[in-house]
Amino acid sequence: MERLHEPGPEERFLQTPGSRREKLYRQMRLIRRFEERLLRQFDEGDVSGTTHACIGQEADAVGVINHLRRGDVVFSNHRCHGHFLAFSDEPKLLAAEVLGRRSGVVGGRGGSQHICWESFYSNGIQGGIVPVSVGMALAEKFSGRQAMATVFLGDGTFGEGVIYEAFNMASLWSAPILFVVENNRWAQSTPVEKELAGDMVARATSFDIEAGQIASTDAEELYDHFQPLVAGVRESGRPRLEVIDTYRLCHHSKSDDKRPRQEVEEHRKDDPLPKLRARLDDSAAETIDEEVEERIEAAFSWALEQPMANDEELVDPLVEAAP
Amino acid sequence: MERLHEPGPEERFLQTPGSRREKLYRQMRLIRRFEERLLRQFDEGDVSGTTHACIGQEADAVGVINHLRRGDVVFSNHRCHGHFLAFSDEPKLLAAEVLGRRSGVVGGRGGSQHICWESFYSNGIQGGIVPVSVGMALAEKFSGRQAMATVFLGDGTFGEGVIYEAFNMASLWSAPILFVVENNRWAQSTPVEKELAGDMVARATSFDIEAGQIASTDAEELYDHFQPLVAGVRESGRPRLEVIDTYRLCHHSKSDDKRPRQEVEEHRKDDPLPKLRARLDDSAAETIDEEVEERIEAAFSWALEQPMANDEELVDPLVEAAP
Amino acid sequence: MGTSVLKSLNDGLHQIMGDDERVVVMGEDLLDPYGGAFKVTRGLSTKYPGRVWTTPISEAGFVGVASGMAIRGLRPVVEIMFGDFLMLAADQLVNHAAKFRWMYGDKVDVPLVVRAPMGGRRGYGPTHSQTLEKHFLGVPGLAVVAIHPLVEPGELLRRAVLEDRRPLLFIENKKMYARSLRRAVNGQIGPMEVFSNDAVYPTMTLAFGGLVGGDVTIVAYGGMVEIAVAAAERLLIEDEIYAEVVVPTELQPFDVQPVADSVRRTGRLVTCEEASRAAGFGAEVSARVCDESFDALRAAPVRVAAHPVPIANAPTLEQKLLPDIEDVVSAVRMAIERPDSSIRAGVG
Amino acid sequence: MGTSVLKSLNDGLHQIMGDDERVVVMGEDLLDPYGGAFKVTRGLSTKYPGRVWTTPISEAGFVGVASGMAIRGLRPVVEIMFGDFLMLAADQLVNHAAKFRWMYGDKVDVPLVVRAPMGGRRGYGPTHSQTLEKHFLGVPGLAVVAIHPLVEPGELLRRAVLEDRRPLLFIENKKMYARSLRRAVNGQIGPMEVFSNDAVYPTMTLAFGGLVGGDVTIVAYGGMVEIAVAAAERLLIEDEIYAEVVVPTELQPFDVQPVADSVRRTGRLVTCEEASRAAGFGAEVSARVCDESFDALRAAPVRVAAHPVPIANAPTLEQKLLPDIEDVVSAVRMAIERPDSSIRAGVG
Ligand SMILES: Cc1ncc(C[n+]2csc(CCOP(=O)(O)OP(=O)(O)O)c2C)c(N)n1
Ligand SMILES: Cc1ncc(C[n+]2csc(CCOP(=O)(O)OP(=O)(O)O)c2C)c(N)n1
Ligand SMILES: [Mg+2]
Ligand SMILES: [Mg+2]
Repeated sequence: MERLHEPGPEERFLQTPGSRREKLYRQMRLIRRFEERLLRQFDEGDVSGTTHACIGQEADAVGVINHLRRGDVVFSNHRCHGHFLAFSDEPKLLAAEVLGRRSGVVGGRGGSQHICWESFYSNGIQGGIVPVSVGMALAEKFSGRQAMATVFLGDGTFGEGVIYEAFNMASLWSAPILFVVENNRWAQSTPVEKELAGDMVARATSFDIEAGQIASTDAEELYDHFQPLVAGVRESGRPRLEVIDTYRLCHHSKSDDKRPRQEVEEHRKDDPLPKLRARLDDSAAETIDEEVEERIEAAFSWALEQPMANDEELVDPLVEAAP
Repeated sequence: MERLHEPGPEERFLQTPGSRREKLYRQMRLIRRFEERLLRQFDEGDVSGTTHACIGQEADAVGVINHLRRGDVVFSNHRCHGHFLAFSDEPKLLAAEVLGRRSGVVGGRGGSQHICWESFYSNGIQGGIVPVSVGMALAEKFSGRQAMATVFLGDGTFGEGVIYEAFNMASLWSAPILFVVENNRWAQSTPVEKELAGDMVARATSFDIEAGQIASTDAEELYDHFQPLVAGVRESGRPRLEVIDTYRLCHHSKSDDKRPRQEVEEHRKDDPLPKLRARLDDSAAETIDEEVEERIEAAFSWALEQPMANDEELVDPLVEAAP
Repeated sequence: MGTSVLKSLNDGLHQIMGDDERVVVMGEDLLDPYGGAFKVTRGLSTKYPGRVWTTPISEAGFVGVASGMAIRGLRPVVEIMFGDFLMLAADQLVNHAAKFRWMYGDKVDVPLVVRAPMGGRRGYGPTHSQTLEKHFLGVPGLAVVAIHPLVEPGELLRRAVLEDRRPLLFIENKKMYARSLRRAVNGQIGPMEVFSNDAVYPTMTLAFGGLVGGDVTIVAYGGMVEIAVAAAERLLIEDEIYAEVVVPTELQPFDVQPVADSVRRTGRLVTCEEASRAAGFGAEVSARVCDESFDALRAAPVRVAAHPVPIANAPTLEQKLLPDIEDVVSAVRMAIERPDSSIRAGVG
Repeated sequence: MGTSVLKSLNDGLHQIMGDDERVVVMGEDLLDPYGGAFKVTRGLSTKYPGRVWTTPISEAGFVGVASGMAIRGLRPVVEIMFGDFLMLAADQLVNHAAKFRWMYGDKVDVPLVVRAPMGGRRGYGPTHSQTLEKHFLGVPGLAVVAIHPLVEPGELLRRAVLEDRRPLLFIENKKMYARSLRRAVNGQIGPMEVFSNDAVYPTMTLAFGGLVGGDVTIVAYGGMVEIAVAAAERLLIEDEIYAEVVVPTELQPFDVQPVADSVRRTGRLVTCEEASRAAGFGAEVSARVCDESFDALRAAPVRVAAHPVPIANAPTLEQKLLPDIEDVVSAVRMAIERPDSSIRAGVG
């Protein structure tokens, strides 16, 4: 496995100067502005395919990931920009990746749905990452490392049967894993009532997995909420599932939002960014905003200068990795 | 679809002369002796492959299936002899099938794990039959027929993710289906503690499916227990799951039993057959035993005289069913 | 601008649902106003509210549900949002739907249609761009049909849903949705004459100036058809090579006759598929052509296919690894330059 | 009586686990005293208690778990109880394990071995008798190895688990477990001389009296090897036909060279597989042989395979639909009787 970047998210968070509030805001601002810039580049034709922004859900990423340590595994899904940035603090690499550049996180091969950076992974198939993450958690434990795993999934992903297989094994075998459910009440165009019968927390507890739920877009609240949960997984060596009730303020993937306009507008009052910004003093907030603006600008202009991905030779991985 | 045999299980059960007790016993005796005879034929080399007997679990089949009507769907699994005989009362066809004869239920193509007779089906892949049954239940409802579906699954099958996908859809779409879980506490060689975390009833209710559990090998008790449950599914048009705690007194499949000897012996006291037979008067019981013996003998000697399956021509189903 | 492939499919579905009440449509995000990820099902839920089932994200589960419905008399049409997700339903297709009829002694039919949009060139990356139908070829009991702009896709869908009793994979191509149908005008499509074998899922043969013999047979299906036709036109102009393009619609079971006939006229074969080469459709076509008209083959068949790597997200990389017009042109040149073994001396 | 295939695999696993602590074994019903459905894992849980994970019935789930373990440094060996159930893990293999390395920019390895017992002839019926590896050929990033009695299976397993960094399907054959290894004695196996290409997963070539040229090349893998060898012996006795039998061990990626070399000596090719014919391994072998040595082929290759129906439960029917010695013998006769096209005149 790769050599690890130092320090891990928790250490980095603690070492960064400033109040906790400022730091959380800075991270969220970075995520938000990254995605807004990305969407602009999209409109300018620099991004091919599609992209899934997490606008409105940034507090989840910073609330959870800032408790993770060097070597802890994170597995994310299609909506991974926030998770990745909170974990890596590497907007340049992500910008280059989604812009299809050779210097992207995985050389442009994956796009943001399919990346790997140190112990951070993502994949674009709903559900399948959950057992994989359980295996990663178990491998860490088996190897005597102190690491744990965190996997992010959405409400819609509760449709996939393989996650229940994973819950069962995680519970039977005591995998140190935190299942973080970002319940934004929609799966693509489908409201949660049409996709999910019963209750997510009850589903987890029926596998003898401790589980809870919090309705919040408040980064500080989430940070506090997850601190003991992460510690609990680490100490007990047992799985835990936590549902965050949140809301996506943007489209599902680039430009496909048919949700009732009014519903979306109502949720704007819960936007995690103004919520936290209001608690900062204005000049601190402005400084952060400017600082973030510079980083985003730097990341994207760097990325846009990178050569397009176009490997000189396409080598068959079966041949390349053959014994 | 095929023309239906008349009458359905419930009607047949009610029309058969004798007390309810006698009738339940007669059915169970038929199942038991069928399988014992089958195992003998197996030892004599007449059965190829393997076979899964349900010895010890006969009460489930008769407790549930006698409430089903003409056109109701039953989907069973690898351990389906009891279900099939309770549904069809056709020991000849089943004997011929497992003996690989052309006159078997499906001409020897399936063996008991893979049969179809009127609205009774079985398949040998764990779990996959559950969504198929949900679809059948929905089709009956959609088509305005009054039929419902019943699917049998074991405790071990709770490992397969697809059953949760099926639970979710059954609940969301109100499928008239009864999920009957035969919890015999083992899946092949694996005890339930090693395969199942948490609780089966809770798993179902977490999908907003009403569910319950009964520990019994008493056919009369089960018959009474399932009468309102079957009626409830039919009337509400909603799914229901019911766990029966039972025990398998035989090997998993032909000759592979490594369970603790003592555990098995202890469960013999719950053998559903002596339990019910003790409630009959001796002469009635003897008459039934003899009658069953004759039917079994007739079924197997008929079956053994049938020509081996060996279709004259193996036609490609894609060509045969092409438009 | 003619009718698009998308419109043909959408119109087709509307009509099919109108004509037969047993038809139900099932898949993820199908309800209006969204109307499905690629809009093939747009309007259906408004017009036939009780018959469009938008599903949870449960590909195995809802393919299973649909196959149960099919056995019990309905005519379900399932949409797999991206064909890549078919792998989740593999067990349901292979071990359930495809087997039921034969293993149940021909007692049941499973008239299930599973629509799967396949293919890349849209920048969707490794898990949303694959061409996976090759892995479902050769499953006993499972038919595979792939549409293309030369035969009305909506009409093909109607046949699959209403006339076909077999479980059937209906392969679409995402890039093709926006393309116009290429209907024959006076028996011509562009500069080529077009012939159909008039099967339920017809095989089309395109040739310059009739079936009078050419230099090479190009077999292409689905998303590669347009590319093959463009390559044929270019080969004529640039190299004066006369290619016949044979376009099968039903991949499984596969009727090799139109291909074998063409090879008898041309002596050379190039197969095209968007998936990677190994164990793909081209291998089967080559093997079947050898079965039928080996003596007519003057050189080894050449297979055009993708590089054996996942489909990259970056457009430059994706373009490089997927087969394009240039690849077909080179393959044809290679096939033609191969020494003519029909005039060789004995071997061994 | 020599060592059985089963014993070789079981011994191999014991040694592999002894040699490398990263190796963990996972699957259904693996614990002693049961020791796995076919006893390949017998004794392991007693000897290495913390490293054998008996699983719930969750094929997709535990293949996923194992691939996560592989990425994070372990060497998981997964048993799929019956290879038929691989279809449940198709998404995990195709869209997860096989893709990770390349799509993650070569940053990770996924040294995952998935063992799958395939094949019929034991009366287990439609869902427990299939030969499904053909559906996993041609998946970018996924290696496929099939054992046979000519090369020590335990040693092949060791290489797959300890030396190979690729996700790999390890195909066993249920009927073969009880068979004895057929080790070469003085370079001979029975009446045939045996040659290896000395690859990590070697291809073996068997020939009567050395590689001096024969009448036909028979390619067979896995469970068909024994049948092909028996057919070769019978063909010599009954027809004085000299066959070379080429036995590949690695099916994907596939090294065609030993087959092409043999065809250069014989001019004729017969491929054997236990699965149904369409889009199978034989098609790929034929296409590859055409690529490499078309000019040496004197007649079209012939493919021996099963009838395209599910595997019936009744032994008489099962026997009829699966390919046997007689089928190989007939195919060879057919290949030999086909007109020699190397001496034909020009075509077209
Ligand atoms: C197996 C699979 N099925 C379908 C999809 C297409 N898809 C991508 S995201 C998505 C919705 C996911 O909803 P949810 O889990 O709630 O996450 P959210 O998008 O709301 O963050 C769907 C259907 C997919 N990527 N993988
Ligand atoms: C998909 C799949 N995996 C594994 C098997 C092998 N298998 C057959 S029965 C069985 C145990 C089933 O246990 P349970 O559901 O409790 O039913 P029981 O045998 O106890 O009646 C297993 C593992 C199978 N048939 N299908
Ligand atoms: Mg959501
Ligand atoms: Mg059980």
